[in-house]
Amino acid sequence: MRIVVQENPFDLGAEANAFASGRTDMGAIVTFSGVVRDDPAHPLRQMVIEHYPGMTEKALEKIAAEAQARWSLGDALVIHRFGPMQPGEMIMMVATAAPHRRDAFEAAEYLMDYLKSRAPFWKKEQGVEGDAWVAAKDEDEDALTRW
Amino acid sequence: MRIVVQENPFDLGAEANAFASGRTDMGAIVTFSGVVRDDPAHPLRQMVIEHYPGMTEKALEKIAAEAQARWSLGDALVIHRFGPMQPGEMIMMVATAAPHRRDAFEAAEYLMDYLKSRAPFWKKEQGVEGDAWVAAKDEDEDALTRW
Amino acid sequence: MIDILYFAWVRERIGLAREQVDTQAATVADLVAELRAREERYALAFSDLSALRVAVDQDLTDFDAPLAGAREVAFFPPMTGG
Amino acid sequence: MIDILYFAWVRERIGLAREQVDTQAATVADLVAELRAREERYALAFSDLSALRVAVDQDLTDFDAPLAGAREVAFFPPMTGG
Repeated sequence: MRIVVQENPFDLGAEANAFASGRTDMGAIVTFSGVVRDDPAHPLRQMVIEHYPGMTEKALEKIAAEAQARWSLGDALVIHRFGPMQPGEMIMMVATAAPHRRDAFEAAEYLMDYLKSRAPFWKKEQGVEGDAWVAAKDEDEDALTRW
Repeated sequence: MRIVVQENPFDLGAEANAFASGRTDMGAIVTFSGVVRDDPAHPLRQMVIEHYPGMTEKALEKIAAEAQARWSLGDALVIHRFGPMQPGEMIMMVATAAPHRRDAFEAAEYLMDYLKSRAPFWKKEQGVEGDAWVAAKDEDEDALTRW
Repeated sequence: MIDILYFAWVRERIGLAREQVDTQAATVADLVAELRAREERYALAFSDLSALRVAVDQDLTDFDAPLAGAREVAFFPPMTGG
Repeated sequence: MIDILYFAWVRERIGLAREQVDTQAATVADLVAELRAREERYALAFSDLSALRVAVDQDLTDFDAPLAGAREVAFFPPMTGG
């Protein structure tokens, strides 16, 4: 299990390959990556992510440990950036390895659902029309009820 | 949408990066990769995948088109190998890009569920104890009922 | 003339990957009955249809599917991709 | 003495990322009442607790959580990671 909180960009491909390589006991590898999205109707200059150093790592480790306890996971990876990033840049990724695909998929969705609402990150969108903190969505909170 | 059926290995990282790059309208990228699994209790020499040239591409295209019709997908990718491969080698991958994570996850699971039972591939395991065609699992057929 | 293709253990049991047959069979099931009557290895391969799948012109279908106009019929076990 | 941390718009509204306060507050809610009484910007930041989340010593908790032994309390809006 590897948890990384960093300001610098990461390379999805290199991370996915490193995560997947050298395993002969895990038949299924799932990755999710989140990308800064631009909205042509409200052009985005950049997104800035604030976080709570110390608590962030602790919260992510707890979420990943819970996923490992609930599913047959061989391994899990979480990388999450903070600081400024441009549209099209990767914000974060998770990866899961499991003997079977259902476990790998469910654990990745679980990691994403919890990371979204329980890890202390806050997104601010800086657009040409001004800055605004991204509001949490009810559907993200509701997503936790299925686990 | 890109569908590839090939004998040669592919590079998960390079494919994931190529798939994810240059998008500013898709917030969520999901990849799944399937790996040849070894079982220490019944050591595997190699896996050989047979397929039905022509129908394979047609079936995969139909499955991917159906996924694009059912979810808000920006793009989808399916790569599936045939021929001999060793434990630890990648058999196949799918990738989905969507504005939101739930669509990307569900479409990737849908692609996998259908690809598993509706695309004409057959796995043969060649072990130290002999060769055996992998039997289809009831749970893989049952997985289709949720869509 | 119809091309008949066999895959996986069906191919191994029959000992052929592909053959052409001259048939008037109206449905897949009729074609299977003709093949079964040919030789022991066909009878063996087609002994349990619930263990087989069939595609006509590269589309999955059922054993009661009509063969009118069909050029290619394939028999194989349930698929195991992914 | 307790370290109090503010994040996102709570930090912007209060104009501070972190401060130390000398408090005898028994619970988070008591601490919030003390802060609210200080200045308009605190009253404003804490006007709607349903829009806020709180962590005590880096664990998410509720506003009725006790503060006995706590070293660090953080206030912030609902999280928006991922």
